[in-house]
Amino acid sequence: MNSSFYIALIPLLPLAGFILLGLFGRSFFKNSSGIIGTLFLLASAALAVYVAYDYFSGSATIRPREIAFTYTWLQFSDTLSIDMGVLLDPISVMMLVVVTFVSLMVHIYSLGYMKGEERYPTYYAFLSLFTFSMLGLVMSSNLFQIYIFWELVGVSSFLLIGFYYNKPSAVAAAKKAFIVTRFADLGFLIGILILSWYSGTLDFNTLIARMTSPESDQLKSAITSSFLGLSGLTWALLLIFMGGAGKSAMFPLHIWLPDAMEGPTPVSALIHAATMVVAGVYLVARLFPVFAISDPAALEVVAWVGAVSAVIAAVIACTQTDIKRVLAYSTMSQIGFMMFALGVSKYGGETGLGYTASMFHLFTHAMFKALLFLGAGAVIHYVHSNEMKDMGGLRKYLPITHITFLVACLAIAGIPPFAGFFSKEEILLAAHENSPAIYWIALFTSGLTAFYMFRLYFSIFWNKPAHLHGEKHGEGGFAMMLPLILLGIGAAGAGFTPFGKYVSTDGSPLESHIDIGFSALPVALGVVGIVAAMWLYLKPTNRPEKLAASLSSLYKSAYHKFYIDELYLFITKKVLFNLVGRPAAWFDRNVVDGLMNLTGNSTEAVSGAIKKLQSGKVQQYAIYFLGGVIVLAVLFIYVWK
Amino acid sequence: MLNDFLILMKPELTVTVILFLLLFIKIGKGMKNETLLPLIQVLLLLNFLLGFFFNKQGVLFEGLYTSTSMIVFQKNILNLGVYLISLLCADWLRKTPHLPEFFMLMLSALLGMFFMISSGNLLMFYLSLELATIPVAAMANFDLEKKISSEAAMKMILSSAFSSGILLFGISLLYGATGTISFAELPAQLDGSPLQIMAFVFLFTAFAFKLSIVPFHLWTADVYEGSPIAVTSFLSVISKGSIAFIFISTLYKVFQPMEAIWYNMIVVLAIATMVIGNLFALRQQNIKRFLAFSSIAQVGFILVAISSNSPAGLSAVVYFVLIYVFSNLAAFGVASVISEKTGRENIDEYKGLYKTNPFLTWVLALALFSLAGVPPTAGFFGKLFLLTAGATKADYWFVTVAALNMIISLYYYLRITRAMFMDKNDQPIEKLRPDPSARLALLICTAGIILTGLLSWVYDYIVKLN
Amino acid sequence: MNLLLLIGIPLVAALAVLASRNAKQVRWISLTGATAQLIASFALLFAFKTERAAGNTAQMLFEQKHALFPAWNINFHLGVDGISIAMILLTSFVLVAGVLVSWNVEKMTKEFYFLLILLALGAYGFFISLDLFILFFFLEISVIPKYLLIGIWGSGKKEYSANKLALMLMGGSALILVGMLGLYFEGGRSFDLLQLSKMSFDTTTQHILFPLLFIGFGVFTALFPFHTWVPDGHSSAPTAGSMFLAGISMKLGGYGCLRVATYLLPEGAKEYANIIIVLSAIAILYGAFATMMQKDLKYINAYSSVSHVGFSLLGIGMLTQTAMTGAVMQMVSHGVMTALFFAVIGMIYDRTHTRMVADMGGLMKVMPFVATVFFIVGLCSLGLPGLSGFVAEMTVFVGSWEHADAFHRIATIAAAMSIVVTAVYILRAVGQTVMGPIKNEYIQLKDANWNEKLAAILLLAGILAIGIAPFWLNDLLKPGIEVIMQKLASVN
Amino acid sequence: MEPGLYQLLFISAALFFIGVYGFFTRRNLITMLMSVELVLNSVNLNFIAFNKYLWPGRMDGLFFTIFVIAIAAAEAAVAIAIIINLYRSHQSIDVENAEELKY
Repeated sequence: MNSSFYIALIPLLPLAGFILLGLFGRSFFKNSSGIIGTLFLLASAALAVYVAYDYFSGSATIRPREIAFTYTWLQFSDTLSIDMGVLLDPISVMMLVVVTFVSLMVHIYSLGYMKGEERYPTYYAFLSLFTFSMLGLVMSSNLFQIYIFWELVGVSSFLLIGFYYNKPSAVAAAKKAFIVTRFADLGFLIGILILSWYSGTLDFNTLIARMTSPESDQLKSAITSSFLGLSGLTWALLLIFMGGAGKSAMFPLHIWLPDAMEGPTPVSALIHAATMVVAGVYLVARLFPVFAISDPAALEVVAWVGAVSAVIAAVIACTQTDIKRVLAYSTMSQIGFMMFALGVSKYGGETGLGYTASMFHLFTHAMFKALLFLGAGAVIHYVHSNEMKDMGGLRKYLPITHITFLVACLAIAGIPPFAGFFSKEEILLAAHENSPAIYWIALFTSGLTAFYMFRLYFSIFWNKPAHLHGEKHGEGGFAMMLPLILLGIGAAGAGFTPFGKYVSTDGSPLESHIDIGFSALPVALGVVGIVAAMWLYLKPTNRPEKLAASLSSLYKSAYHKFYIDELYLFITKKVLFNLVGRPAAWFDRNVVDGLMNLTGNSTEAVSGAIKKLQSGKVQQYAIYFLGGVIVLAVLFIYVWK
Repeated sequence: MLNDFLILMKPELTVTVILFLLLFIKIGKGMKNETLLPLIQVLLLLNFLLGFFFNKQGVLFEGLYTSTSMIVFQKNILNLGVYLISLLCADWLRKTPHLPEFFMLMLSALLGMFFMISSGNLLMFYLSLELATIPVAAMANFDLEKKISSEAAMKMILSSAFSSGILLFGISLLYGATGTISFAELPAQLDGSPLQIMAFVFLFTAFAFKLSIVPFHLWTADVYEGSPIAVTSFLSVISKGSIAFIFISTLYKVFQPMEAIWYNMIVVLAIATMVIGNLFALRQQNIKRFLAFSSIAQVGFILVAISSNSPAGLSAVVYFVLIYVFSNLAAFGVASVISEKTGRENIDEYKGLYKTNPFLTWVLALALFSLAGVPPTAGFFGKLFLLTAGATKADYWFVTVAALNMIISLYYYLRITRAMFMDKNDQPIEKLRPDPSARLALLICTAGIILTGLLSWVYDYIVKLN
Repeated sequence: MNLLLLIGIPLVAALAVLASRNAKQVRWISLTGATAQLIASFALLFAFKTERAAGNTAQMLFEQKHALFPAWNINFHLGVDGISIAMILLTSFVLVAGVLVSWNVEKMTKEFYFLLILLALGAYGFFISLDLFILFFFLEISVIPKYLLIGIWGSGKKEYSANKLALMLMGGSALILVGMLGLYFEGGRSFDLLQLSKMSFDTTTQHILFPLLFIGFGVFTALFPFHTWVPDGHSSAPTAGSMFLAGISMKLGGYGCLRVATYLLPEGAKEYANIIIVLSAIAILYGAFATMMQKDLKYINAYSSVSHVGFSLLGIGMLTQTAMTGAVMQMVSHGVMTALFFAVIGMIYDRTHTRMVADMGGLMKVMPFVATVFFIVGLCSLGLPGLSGFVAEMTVFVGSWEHADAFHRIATIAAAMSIVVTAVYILRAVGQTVMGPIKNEYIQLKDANWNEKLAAILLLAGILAIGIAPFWLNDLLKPGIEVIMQKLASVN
Repeated sequence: MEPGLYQLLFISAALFFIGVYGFFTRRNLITMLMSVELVLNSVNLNFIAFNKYLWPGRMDGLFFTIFVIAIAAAEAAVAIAIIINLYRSHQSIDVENAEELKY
């Protein structure tokens, strides 16, 4: 155990919190579990910041990928083993900070938001479990370790989505989220198996070294082998990407994300906006050298999946009326941005801009999207509804929420100088340089983004005057406001981080290049989107309906999320249940088991059929006797000599 | 000489002494059953115990009578069986008006069996076989008022007379072909000519008849069902055992030169016996009839071991018969207690027996498990050794068929277990108090069922006798 | 350490149960015996580790050999290696838990516990036997207790299930018996496992005997298509019976497949490996799909057992070191997991008096402990990391992947697909029972008793011990598997 | 002409089958018993014939015959006793009236 073991405390502290609260929370910490959980996380966050400071300030250049320590957890064979370890590189350290920070915000926010819940301790236990898993995921030093924590974040997500377990819709959403991502994980698992088989290792450092150097035998065999027209490496990477796409809600595996909004809103902020859903992006980034150097074809797929997801989600987001769903689709769209940013990137130097941009966007997105969700949470807390039609004119009642929400909206819309602007510009630049088609799609999407975000903003805070029924209560206590303010500062200022200095593909710092000429078009588009939203939603009018009517078929299919859910339902219910499951069960009961029963029944039947042999007539017995004698005599004298 | 005679023929002599004692009691003043029965039980116990002492090997009357330690042991098994029957059926015996006659018949049959096992000559064999059969037919009719009892006796005497005819015809042909009826001289004369094969088949079928090998088994079930349980148990255990002993020694010693023929014959008949016995046992309702068919199937397994033509086969058979004595007598013992107290012999009426009579149920269940060959009962070892012995010939498919037959047999043994333990019954058999001596015998049987297998020296002892 | 202790303790406990006067005594005697056995198992583990650490590299440790039937060259030959110790630990865990969850059995308590202990006795004896004859003896000894446990204390169509189970297992035994006799006579008249392992049987013999032995043991471990006793048997059995059946009895078969069939007949194993792989891949997927359609909790777990045990067989069929290690891990893991699953189902059934998924809902509210355990074990079943199922399944997958040809690849992928289907049915079951709105009639239900809690915690500890720290199990099993691999490598 | 071995064996075989036939077909129990006696007598004839023509030096056949006759008498005695008892309970000595035990 070496001196850097303290890094392992970052995930272990939340784990300790989980164990403590999970086992004893209900009996001993009925009301104090929130504080306890938050304290554990505070310590963890402080450590993370310290680690980041230590890491980034240590030297002038970016420190290369290093493995702080490992422990062999399960030795499969001589070469393959699961090692639990800590891997430090710029992106993992960045993620440590993001995860602990957002998680801390959510912990604090939940002190107010979840107060009085019956399962308050359980809630904090689950949050801690999630944080532990997520931290474990980002610092994984081993491909299988990442898979392990990948599954653990999946299950924490399940637990938190299904937190209101007696609500059938929550249970259904939790199941859906888990099963869809599980399906994607199947691809991930097989991808791991293929990749580990070719590379002969599961350790990231060795793996990347072997799979990127053109001389290595492992890489040669992985590229030359082919199955169904694709090389072994491409298969491996695509399948691993399938896992990432599932967790990051990329088209067509995104269907679980909107439903996942059934969970408590702070959970959505933490898991389904800031951290877990970007795990897919993180995974691709983690293996980025392999993608970029050895298999550009797979990276191309990543780019297109990201781009398509981004635009589809943006279109759907324009039509949804549940504010959390709008945010969910927006998340999906933004992750699409990150994904295709990775996809259009190359390895090394300036060509690796997309990679940096993607990570940068991940960083800023975490801030403003968490903020949006927490703000939405405050709104929902206030009006007790998720539907836009129940809202409007809330700016007077929720001033802090209003301001921070506006900041976040501006950030996501890419209006300078808010955080989103910087990261989005870099992404667009990277796309522009490498793939014009994607650039135009991205441009269109970013305009849409501004539109639907401000549609949301205006519908909540402006539009029709508030008609609140029941009691008027405050905006939520200090616990809820503090995170909003802190995240608001983040969303406003995070863009000024010299990100490229720290994070790049090959370790050489990148200069940030904001070019007024290049930025003009996207910003202008953003403004157009905002103005359009203002025209439609600032005041209660019938313009939106008219517009919807004029776009009827497009609107309808977007409203119904392009019927992808129905397609899935058809495949699972009709095909899997009715065409596979039911016949399998029937076959088992009737054919396989039937054969066993048939053996028994036919024995009985034979037994019944021959009972006449024992006729009760002594003379017949004697005839059988003599018959036996004669048969035996003939048999042994003549036949069987 | 006289000394030799007394010691070598000690089993026969003690039985004869008891026989005459009973005769004197009968023609003298007579005795009440209450006093006579314990006396007989004690005498039989002494008879059994005496079998362990003063044993010697030797030949008498120029080969007419032989005695080896194996033969003495076999006789002891039979003695044990008779003693157990006298205990188990105490309830029935006490009520029978002709108690001395019953035991006189039984002991004469036993005497016949002793001579049969020891016989060294076909004439001696024939005489002792008849001595072992005819009294049993009379015993079968011992429930004088019951119609089925006399029907059973009639079937038995006619069938066995017929089989005697076949046997004798075979012997006469064998005599014609070889000119000798002595076991010692026969092997040298056997050359496998058609006439000899013919004679052998006739002889063989007579054994098959007594052992209830398919298709010569048809009398068995009817006779077992109709006879009093004491007789049925005697028939199924003692008679079967003794015939198995003489059968195996005849085949191994006398007909060794014709092994190629009787091996195939046994394989064919063993399979038929196991299959038919099992198939018929499946659907029986009467417990006695059920046990009859189950014992037919058991004989099939004995044949598997006999087919091996090896000393291992002999010791496996003797071992199995010993276990079979305990298991089958325990089963018949429980059946006898229930039948005597309540008159019920139908398996369906055993439903819910466990609720009222746990002891009887456990004994019967253990006995059935032992018959099925399930550990930890001794039957497991017995049956396994039979099959192992059979496999020495490396006819694996034959052993496979035998092993598969164990499944069917387990099925019908479980049927009774199920009735006793699991099925519900509105009118279960009431709580019974078996006679103390029956209780004792059931305990002995249970101990035998469990310990004969687990105490591995028993088998070792038998092997050493060989 | 004297291995006779492992069969001595249950024997004494069984006799003490028979001699005891009332139900209370019976329970405490059984619990004491089971606990003593658990302690003995741990002592064995430590003694084993110490011996190994001291450099004792013998294949089997703590060997002892007593002549039993010298005429047949049958010896009471005992000895353990890592694999057996893992199995013994498993048995001890399940036994203690089984005793605890049966605390409230009122009907014929004495007989119940006697049979339960007898069942355990058979399992212990089986795992420490090095002589095929006594191995078979101990295998068979459990048939009757199983039959009676299901038939007397079971539910549903119990008589039918009990019969089916006994007969199918007897059928398996019959095949094993023939295979065993074949080994005996071809291998120079010896039942001794170690001695037989030094023999090299000729190819024809191996090709004939291997299927007999493998299918025979396979029936015990639900080899497709001989698995149909599993759903009926498991679902009809009383809670402790199901725990034992699925947790241990099925493992007897897996252990036999590995230790007897594969180890002694390597050529046969290679010849039939592909068939085994196909059958087990079918069992895994088909079992999972069949589970999806079940409505009764016990049927769900029974079918899922078919699917899970398929992984063991798949691992054995793959014939690689890693896959076989995974196979044994899966046996242990599934043993603990399924025992806990049945225990929890039993607890739920005792309270709600139904096992139909559709009739339940929201039980988390009234019995949080039971519901949480149910949840965790469900997660273990679907292979969540940190719980035992994951470790075993992944080891099997990685091991299977060592074969580079398309056939093995497809089989592995097919098997891997089951993790999705498993998620579907487990979440369905969990979602409908412990989650969702609660029904009025269940509002009054109580959470688990102390004995149920203890049982659940014990088994949970097992699941977590493997799931969180698999390395100890891996290290324990490895040398044993290596021996089998060497034997496999010695033939072409 | 003095009868030779073949003639005697022929007669004995005929007797055997006549006995067997009688046993198979007669309904009366006493007649069936008599048929068995025919079989036994055919055996006796065999023994005597073999003894006289083939093995004149060995008297086994002769002794066998004597014992068979004796045993046959004993058998008949018991059989007739049983038949009498059967008649008491069944009021008939027809074999077809005693077929209660079957299957």
